Amino acid sequence: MMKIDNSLPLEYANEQNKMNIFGFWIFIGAEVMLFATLFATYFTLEHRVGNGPAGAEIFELTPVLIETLVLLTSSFTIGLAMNAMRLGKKNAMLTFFSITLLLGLVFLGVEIYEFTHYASIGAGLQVSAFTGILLTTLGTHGAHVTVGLFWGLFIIMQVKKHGLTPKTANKSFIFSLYWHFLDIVWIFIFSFIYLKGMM
Amino acid sequence: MDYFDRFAIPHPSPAIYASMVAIGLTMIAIVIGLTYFKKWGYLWSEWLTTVDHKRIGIMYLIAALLMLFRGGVDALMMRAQTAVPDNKLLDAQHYNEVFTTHGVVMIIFMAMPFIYALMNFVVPLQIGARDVAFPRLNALSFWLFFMGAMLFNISFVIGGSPDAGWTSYFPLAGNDFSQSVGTNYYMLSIQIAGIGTLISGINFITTIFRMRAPGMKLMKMPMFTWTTLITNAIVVFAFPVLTIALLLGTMDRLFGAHIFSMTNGGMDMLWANLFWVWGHPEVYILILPAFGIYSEVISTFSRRNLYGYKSMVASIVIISFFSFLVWMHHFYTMGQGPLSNSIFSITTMAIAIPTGIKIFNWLLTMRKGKIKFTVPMLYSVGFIPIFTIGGVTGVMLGMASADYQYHNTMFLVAHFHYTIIPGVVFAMLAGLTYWWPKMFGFMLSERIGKWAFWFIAIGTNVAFFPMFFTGLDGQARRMYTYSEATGFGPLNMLSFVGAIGLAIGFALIVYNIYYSVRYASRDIGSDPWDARTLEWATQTPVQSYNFARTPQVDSIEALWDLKRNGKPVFQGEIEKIHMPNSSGMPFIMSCIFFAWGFSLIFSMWIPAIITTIAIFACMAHRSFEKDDGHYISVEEIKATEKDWEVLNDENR
Amino acid sequence: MSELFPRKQVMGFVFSLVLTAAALTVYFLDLSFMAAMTVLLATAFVQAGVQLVGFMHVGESEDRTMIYMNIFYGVAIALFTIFGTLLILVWDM
Amino acid sequence: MIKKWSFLSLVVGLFAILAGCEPLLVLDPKGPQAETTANVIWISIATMAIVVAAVFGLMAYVVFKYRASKQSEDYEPPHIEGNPIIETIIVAIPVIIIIFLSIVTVKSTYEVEATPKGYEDQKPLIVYASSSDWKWHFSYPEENIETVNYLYIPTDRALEFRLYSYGPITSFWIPQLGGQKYAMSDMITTLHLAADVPGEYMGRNANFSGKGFAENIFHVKAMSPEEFDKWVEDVKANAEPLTEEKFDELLKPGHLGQLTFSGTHLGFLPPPEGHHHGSHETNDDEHGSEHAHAHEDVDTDHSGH
Repeated sequence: MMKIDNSLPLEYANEQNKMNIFGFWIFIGAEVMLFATLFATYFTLEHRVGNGPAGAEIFELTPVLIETLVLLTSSFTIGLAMNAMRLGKKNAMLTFFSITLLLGLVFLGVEIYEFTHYASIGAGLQVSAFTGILLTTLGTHGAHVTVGLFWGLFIIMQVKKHGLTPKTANKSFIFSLYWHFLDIVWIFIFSFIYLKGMM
Repeated sequence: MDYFDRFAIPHPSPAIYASMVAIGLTMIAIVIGLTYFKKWGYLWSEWLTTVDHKRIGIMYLIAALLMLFRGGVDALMMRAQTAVPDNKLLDAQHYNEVFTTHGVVMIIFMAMPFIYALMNFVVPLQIGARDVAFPRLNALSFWLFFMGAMLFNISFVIGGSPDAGWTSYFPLAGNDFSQSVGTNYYMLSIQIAGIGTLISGINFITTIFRMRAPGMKLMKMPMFTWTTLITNAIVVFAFPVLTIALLLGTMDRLFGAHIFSMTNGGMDMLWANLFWVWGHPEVYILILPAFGIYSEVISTFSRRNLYGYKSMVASIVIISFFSFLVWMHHFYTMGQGPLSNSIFSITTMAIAIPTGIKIFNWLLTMRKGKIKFTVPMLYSVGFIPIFTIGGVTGVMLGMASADYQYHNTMFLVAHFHYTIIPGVVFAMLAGLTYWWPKMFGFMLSERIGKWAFWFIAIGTNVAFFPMFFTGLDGQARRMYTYSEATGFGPLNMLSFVGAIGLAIGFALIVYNIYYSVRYASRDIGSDPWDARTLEWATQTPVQSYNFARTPQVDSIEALWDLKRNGKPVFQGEIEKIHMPNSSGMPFIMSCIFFAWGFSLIFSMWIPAIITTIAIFACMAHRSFEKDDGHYISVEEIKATEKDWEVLNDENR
Repeated sequence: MSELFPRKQVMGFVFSLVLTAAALTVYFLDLSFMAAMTVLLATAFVQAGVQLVGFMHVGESEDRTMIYMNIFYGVAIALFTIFGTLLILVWDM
Repeated sequence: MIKKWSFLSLVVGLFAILAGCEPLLVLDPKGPQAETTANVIWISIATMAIVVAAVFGLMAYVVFKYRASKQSEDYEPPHIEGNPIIETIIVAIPVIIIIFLSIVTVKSTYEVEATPKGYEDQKPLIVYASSSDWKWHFSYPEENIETVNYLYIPTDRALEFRLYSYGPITSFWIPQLGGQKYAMSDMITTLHLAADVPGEYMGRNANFSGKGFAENIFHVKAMSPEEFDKWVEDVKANAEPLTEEKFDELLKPGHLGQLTFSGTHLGFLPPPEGHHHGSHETNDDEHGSEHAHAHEDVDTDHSGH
């Protein structure tokens, strides 16, 4: 393997690892712009409801609040998993990691409920510009979470099998960045789509 | 049978059938040729699976040249059709498809890969790196681009080409007014290629930030590396916008959403807005690498260091930021108030300032130099006046009130060809000729190259200068015909003549390649231009690991310092070198992407779902894959370097 | 056990819960549009900051300058895009 | 190099001659708005000519003086990093030019968006110009007449065009009277024009709108107010009325010649009045009042813009 620098956490141990993390930060920059575009579109179309319902008519606080709390907590637990990883505690790390994914699964479940609910009350994708961009924005975030769940699962399997190596630690750390970022995006969705729409 | 109707061409013509046959025959010829010469294995192991940035660069180059000719034929057809009034060569539908594909092919599938060809080949060499940061992703970028391009290019024989212009404004591009699958092709093929470009952007930023040779601080990077860095920064922030715009367009076209539609609250202007939020930075994505190439070429052939390096760097950074603040000048006439128009006018014109700085810096670089008019230098010097005309007309177009008269006319067409041809095509040809010997080990013929240059330079002016006048005379762009009474005839004929000149120029370039492959000397050393930067400090052809010993840099022109001042660059012992392994996955995954795009274009949901799962399966495979690369042993390196580096060490 | 729950992260989590609750006031109180938007903007951006610094360790690596620049650049352009779009398409000036 | 410049000047000369025969439409204004834009264009051409001359001149000097064939064998070009004074100059001069052009632009942009100069105190003639594939419908609400593919206007009177589209985005453009503006399906855009001189002008859709785009032209005839009034009376008396069925037929894609009707389509098919942007009220207008109930429970202050 490449040179290993022991003064740094495992995920930064070699040059390739550092590049992976740096590259992922750049990717997050791109994701900022991706979601910003969705938000720009959403704000433009927010009140263009055609014959369909407006946001205030379809948004419900309870599921949204559950989603928010679940995702916030999962962001906390993946942070704890990284802390455990840096302490070298593989089992604690795996526990926190698994909790994170379970919370992600709960989030996804509530979101699926939300989508079917919207469809059932006549707020499907094809109803209006507003519903179209609402569901696309939520769907893009939801797709990110779904990908994250699979990705996280693969990482758990690898950590289980190979232990905490520079490679698995690196993957886990990058996953944690991804997961925190999804939480940040959700905070903006929560504030500027749901709360703004309901107030 | 109904099921297969969708694959038929909605507006067939003999030309399309002829191309169908030609495509079929070419494919068969390639397959037979590869089988006969037993080259399948070579093709697979050396090219399709390679992760070597140099080979990927060369594949980008081949793709770009192919697309240049595809887009060029479109252009010729357009100019031929409008050469005389009331011409019947093409009908309206065919003409609409031709100018749409011309725009898309030239911007997305010619200019972009050409840029990435040179970036891929040159930048790692220029910064003294062994490869890019993520070689595997680099291969994926290329193959995604390639499959996107192929997907777009089959549109005219399967299902019909897009016909709503390269800007694809809704609602014209919506299902109501574009009923063929053409615009689906547009949405999905650009999406696939765009994802590849975004990955490249991340890859190059990481490469340049983390893999520079020791001592090469940011302010000691060669100008082409600087422009590559900034270009990719723009890519990273601009392409996600395109991703979303295309996603929303796909939602409308395939899933019946109403984002851009005329009913149910949809907003057609939003597409224009999102498209140009990406589209304007895209212009600078195209032009900044060109600025880098010109800086290298002008400095090399003036035998001088680049004048005003710091102000050059400052100006590209400023341009990159401003490029995101001007998009509205593409639709001043869309009914916003004068306040918006004024703000965006000022930001637009302000971009001319950093661009002007560059022009003057190049002129000041040539001043007190010792200018040798090689082919790359001719393109660089020819660029300056032509681009200046393009630039000043750009400032004119930037003035909102006057733009009400230029908008959508041939004046605009003239302007952007006056910027893009010198700003991209000239630069790419300059870069191609300049780096050709490093890529292939022989030089292109200077004599034929000069002929080609003059045809292209004069052809450009003859083809596009008349359009300033027809535009001011009221000729709108994208008109497939006009009546004799308009009086546009003679000038359009002149444009056609210019287009033929351009065509001859490009044909000469092809001939030049053929001629030089056959007759050019192979004994050219590793630094035939007497150049100044690190890429010329490698062996020709460049070894897979680029540098046997990591270079130590301490100036902008490391090689020049080595040659003139004897500053040592390669020191220390040769150590074993870690290299990434080749992989078929990027190619396979991109093929699946191709199938995925094709399925969606024709609304074939079951294959679309299967291919989606397959794409994620590829990603999962990658996650579990164990691939630590391989090492090249010291003995092997010494053997390959024996004849070369030792010799060089003695000479220097 | 306590080392598994470092103070910084727990505080960050609590703080983000508090911010979420603060954001919720726009739902329960009858604020003016401007006041409500100010609250939402403040809570959302502070929360993002908490995540970035507290959880994502944005400043820990040797590339921190570049990472900060990347984030600032991205956020700046994102804001320009959003407000520019609103200026053109919604506020109609 | 010489070859090229002599060739270029030949080309430019040729155009000057060509352009001399018949003035280019945009630079041959027949109304105040077109005159404003023509003036701006001339100012910008003159300013830019200075830039072009400076660059071309400097380039010619450098290229001739410092070519290798003119230098001695052993001339070794110096290493110069830059010069703060020169670099300040090459920044400062463009900045001054851009400031100057910005002032011109902002002033003229406000001018072309307002009622034409000299006509401020008049009541403008309002014409609703709507496009459908690939025709233009001109409705004169006050005169209560409608034409297709031709436009009669009085001279010396402010004209206010209200533009919208029954299909793709189009662009309403009469080069000799003023700049163009988009017509779109979900909002009305307003274009202020006026004609000073009687005559016939070319008008067209400038924005690509599909197969029939090239022929999407209309004829404009400016005439004295008296003649215009006479024409209006004549149309009212003689033209057949525009019915809803007839108008639906007109909207079908295709080309029509010039048609004239009494009455307008504005009554039975209201245009997307006002600005669609943001607010709920206009949304209701857009989609017909029968949908208004869908928004009753939505407070208007949500839009908050």
